[in-house]
Amino acid sequence: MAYLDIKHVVRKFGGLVAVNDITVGLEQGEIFGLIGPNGSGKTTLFNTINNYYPANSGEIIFKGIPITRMSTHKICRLGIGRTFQVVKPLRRMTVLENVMAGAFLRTNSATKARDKALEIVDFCELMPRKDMPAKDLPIADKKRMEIARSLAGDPELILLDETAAGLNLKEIEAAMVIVKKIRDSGITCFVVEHVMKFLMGISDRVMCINFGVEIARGTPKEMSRHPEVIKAYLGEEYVKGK
Amino acid sequence: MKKVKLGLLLGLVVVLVAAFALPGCAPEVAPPEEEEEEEEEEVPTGSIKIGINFPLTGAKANFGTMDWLSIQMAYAKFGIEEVGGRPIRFVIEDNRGDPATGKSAFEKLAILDEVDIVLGGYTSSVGVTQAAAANDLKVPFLICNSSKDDITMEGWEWVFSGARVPASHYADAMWGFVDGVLIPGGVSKVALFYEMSDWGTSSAEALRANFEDRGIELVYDEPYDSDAIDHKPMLAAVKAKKPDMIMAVSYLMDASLIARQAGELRLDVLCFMGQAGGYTMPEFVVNAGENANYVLTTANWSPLAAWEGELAGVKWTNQEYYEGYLGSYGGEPDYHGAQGFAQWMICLDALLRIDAAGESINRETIREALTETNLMTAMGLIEHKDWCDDMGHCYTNQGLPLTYVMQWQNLAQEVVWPVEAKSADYIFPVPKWEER
Amino acid sequence: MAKKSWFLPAILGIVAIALPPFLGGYFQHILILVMMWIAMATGWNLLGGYCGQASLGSAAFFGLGAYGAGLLHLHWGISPWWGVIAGPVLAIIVCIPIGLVTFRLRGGYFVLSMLAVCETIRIVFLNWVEMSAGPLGIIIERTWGMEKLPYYYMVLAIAALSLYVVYRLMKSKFGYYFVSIREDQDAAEGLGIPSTKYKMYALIPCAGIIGLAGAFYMNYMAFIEPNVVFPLIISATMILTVMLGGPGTFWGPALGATIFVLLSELLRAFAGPVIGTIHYLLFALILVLVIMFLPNGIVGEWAKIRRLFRGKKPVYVGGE
Amino acid sequence: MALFGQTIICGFLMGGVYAVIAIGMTLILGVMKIINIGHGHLMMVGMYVCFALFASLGLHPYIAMFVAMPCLFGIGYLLQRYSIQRVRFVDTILPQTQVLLTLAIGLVFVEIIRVIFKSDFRSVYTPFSSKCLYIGDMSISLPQLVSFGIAMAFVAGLHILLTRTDFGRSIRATAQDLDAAKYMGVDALRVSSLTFGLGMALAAAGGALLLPIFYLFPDIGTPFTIKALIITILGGAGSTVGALSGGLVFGMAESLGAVYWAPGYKDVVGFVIFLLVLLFMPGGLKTVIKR
Repeated sequence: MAYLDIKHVVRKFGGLVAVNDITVGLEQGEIFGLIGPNGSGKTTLFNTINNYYPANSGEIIFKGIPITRMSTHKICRLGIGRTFQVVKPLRRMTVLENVMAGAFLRTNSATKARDKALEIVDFCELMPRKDMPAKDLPIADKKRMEIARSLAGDPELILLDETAAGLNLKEIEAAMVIVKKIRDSGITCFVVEHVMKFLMGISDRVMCINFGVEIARGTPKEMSRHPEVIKAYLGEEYVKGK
Repeated sequence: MKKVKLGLLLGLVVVLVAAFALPGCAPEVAPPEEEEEEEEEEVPTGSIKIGINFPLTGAKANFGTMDWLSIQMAYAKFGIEEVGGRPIRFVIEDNRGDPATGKSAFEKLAILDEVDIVLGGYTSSVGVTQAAAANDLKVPFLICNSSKDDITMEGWEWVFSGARVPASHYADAMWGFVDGVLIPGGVSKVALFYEMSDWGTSSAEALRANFEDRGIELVYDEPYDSDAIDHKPMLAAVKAKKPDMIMAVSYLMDASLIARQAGELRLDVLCFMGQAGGYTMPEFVVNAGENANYVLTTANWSPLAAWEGELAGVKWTNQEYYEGYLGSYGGEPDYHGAQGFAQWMICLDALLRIDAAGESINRETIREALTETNLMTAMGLIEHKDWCDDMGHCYTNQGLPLTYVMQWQNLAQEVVWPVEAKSADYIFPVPKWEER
Repeated sequence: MAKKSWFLPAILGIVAIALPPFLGGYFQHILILVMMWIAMATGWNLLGGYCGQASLGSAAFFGLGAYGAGLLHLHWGISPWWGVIAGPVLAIIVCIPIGLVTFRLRGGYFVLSMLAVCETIRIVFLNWVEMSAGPLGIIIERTWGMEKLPYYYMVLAIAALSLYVVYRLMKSKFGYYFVSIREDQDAAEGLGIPSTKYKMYALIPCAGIIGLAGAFYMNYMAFIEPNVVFPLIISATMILTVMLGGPGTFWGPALGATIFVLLSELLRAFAGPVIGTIHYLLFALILVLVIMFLPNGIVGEWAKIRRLFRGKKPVYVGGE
Repeated sequence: MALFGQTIICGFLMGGVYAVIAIGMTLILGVMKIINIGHGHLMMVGMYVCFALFASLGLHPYIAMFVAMPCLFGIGYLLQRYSIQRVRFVDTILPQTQVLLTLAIGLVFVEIIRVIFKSDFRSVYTPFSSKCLYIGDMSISLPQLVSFGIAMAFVAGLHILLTRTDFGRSIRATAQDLDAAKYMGVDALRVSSLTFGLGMALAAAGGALLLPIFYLFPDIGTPFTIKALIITILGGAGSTVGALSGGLVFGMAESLGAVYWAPGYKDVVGFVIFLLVLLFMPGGLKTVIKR
């Protein structure tokens, strides 16, 4: 019985099947990578996990508790934090206030929340920007702030959605460091990523999906050689070429 | 953020200071009357200040303005510009037909401008707040239109309501007509509908009771929304009840709309009786056209009423007021205007009597003088009496102007009841719509 | 969100408490209106400004508050002062089902649904004569005649209370959650914030405060009828005062209400006789200009205003 | 039976006129996502234009309409271009800023009209105003019938404009997806300004149709704004067919309410419909009709 169990999850949008019978189990404390070309259903899978879109069929079990029909905020309270592919900062609140909003999940006292938030902000190396309105942050910091925000709620599992997208190499490096740090602090990471490099660097296991179906699973090394994966990413001929 | 706070603080202080400073220099700013802008620089200290508190802007402005114009007419007509060597000066306050504003206006008149008497009161809700304020602040208040019964039922001794008729007495003259003409004429089923307002509802209460006393069955009895666009559904429902008589209490334009649409529906009854309000107004015939004919209506004033008299050595007649208004303001006045005209007569009469008695004119003496008012006005003979009616309503300082029944005949209003005041014979039962 | 600063409240408090006794009844009356509107604007701001649920039907709570007091007197002859309790309670009781229904809608549709609810309540109160005396309204004996100070201090207390409540709420977890919901409801849900529940937590004090103001209105004006306490214009005025001062700011609504009442009264009473009946037109124009050029209110756009006075051209966020 | 028939007829005929007023609203809401609280007030301005022409030149509103519409089109265009547009994309704390702006603009127009025409009640009564056809015991008011006809003509015309012409297409494109439309080279500002103008012109037309059967005063607007809103929501924003069906349904609901419930409560019928639609049929009637 895995830590997070996703069983035969299906999610349709009208005719299109965005997630088609995905089954995967995450182990506690690992960094699990999910890759796939654009529109392959990665983000949709996340959205079904914390029930932004309810799954049409299949079930999701977290720590043995079925969360398939649970409302988003309850799931979060249960210990699943997430970030968004398209960042959703609380625009007019400062970075610190954003993180505090997350921290209040576990405490009712403003001071406690503030301390917690400061700690997390520091952890994510956002200190210099902590009093900036979120809307004025550069994209990289916005993404980092989202991580901080969800960390503030002490998640046991965090869903990171395309943390590296739109970042330059240096920023990617930094992001990788943070994700590692998160894992080392004992939080399981489920990372959706489009940028191969990012995942290969950090994840223990990687799954590749395309058109909503799983096409491969294994260690980053295996994946980088896996013909299906290369096909999915680069097209038929490269497989032959290899 | 700190800076913002500081700025804010300054802002607030400035505003507050402004609020207290500006009004300080206000009385100089406020001119007595539009046309006297120049003289308003040095207002003679001892002037008699008359507060005017009407809706002059806003949705209710049409009647408020009519009142104020009529008061100005009366002022010009009797030509008394000073009493006991003290010039008369008007202080105008606009309440937008909103009670809270009306109260503000009254407080300003009473406290800031120190007026000796206030004329005002249009719409029930404003009237009642003004009256309450008048009684609290001990300022004589002549109430012109507000028809709410309670205004003079609270025992407020500073409130005088000679010329206005309490809502439940608008129809007094009608009952004679009902007993003398309608019931013998075979009226046994009445459809009553009334505007959803204080005036409509209180009128309806009185009407309902009186109809039931006479064993007349109310086959339809509903309030309606006076700014509805289409009254046909309601009228169709009324028609389905096959009443002999329609008793309608309507505001203004809804009256003409109802008359018109009753015609369109060929809603045939022995008699269509309107309760004053919209059915007596000049706009009625303009907007209802032919359909106005034969409509009967109760009324508490008519240009035809043969009231006349002499005040301050000036002869006047009711007719003259009507024509005067028509001439100078290009529109026909209705009973609201007449009440305004009458109120100035009452006010002036009181001032003159005080002066004649050699007393000094102040709020107290004015109040005393008003209690003794006994004056023929455009609204008939006005006395401020305390009396109770058969509904158990007890009024203070309340006059009871004579009411009539009028009928629209060939697009003109004729007084048909009481008989001694009639200008034409009533037509009853009225012809069916097809036969017109 | 309001920062800790005792300076401003202290000064204002002293002014508000110490000044009125030296003023004439008229100014006391105006100040009473100011305080009443401060309370209402502050209450509205909690739901509209902070939680982002702008309602065009808040007159419903005002009216319910007023009738909560009035009905006590009408049916049981109980002193309407008990309405200071009954009014808010009635408003809160009614606001809960309203919220449950309307909070399912977002943005403009929420605005309209509240408008519909408010109008419905008005019509019911007009028609249901046995319950509310309908258009006849309710008249009460006023406790103090021309003596205004008691009323003033009472409404001052109400205003202070409402400010205090909002201040405390916004300092606490609630404040952060309200603003989070305003800023991005989805993100808020993702952070484990049950949005509907917290909208309720914002609505209840909002309704309570506005209801309190309504109950005071009943006691002070001594006459109410549905068209006086439920009209659209009261809902609209609440929003406009907040707009004027600055939605989602602590002092904004208070400032807005003060300016609003004083401005309209100054225009009416003191400019009116000079400029005649166009005073209200002037008033409306000022509103338009404020909304156009200070869409976040005076406090919200403070920086812009300062730039204006420094003669620099203000920069517009977004726009064309 | 006669009663029921009469009720339906009344509701139906009023519904047609409501539809014209509402179509302006539905266009504006659909294309610009602006809830125009000033709608009824601008309709009132249009009515006053007609009234002025009637009073001065004796033009019947049905003719004066064609003067009023361009006037209101101009007013609407300028309003949107220079006033509302300004706050549309401004980053404000209250997202409803434009709603309040339209509210305030409405107030301004009411007061302007009041200064010019006073608060007096006006009406355009021609003997034609109360001509009727009679079917058995039921009567059909001729002016209402004519208004209804003209109303239908407008609806049809607008429908063609939206579906057949390029301008119409660009309007619908903007309504569906503003950004996409921009990329496809639609001048969004121009489109929205024109749409607003168009909406106002239609409101004026509705007012003109109302004038012979109703009356006129500066504060006439608000109830019509509310009716138009209800119809817009009922019909579904941005859809002419929706507005038409919405108008008819609403008109009938109103008169049925007045007859079989109580004249005083008839507005509640509208609000109840409004809330139910908002909650349970967000797309409005148009979604039903599409299928």
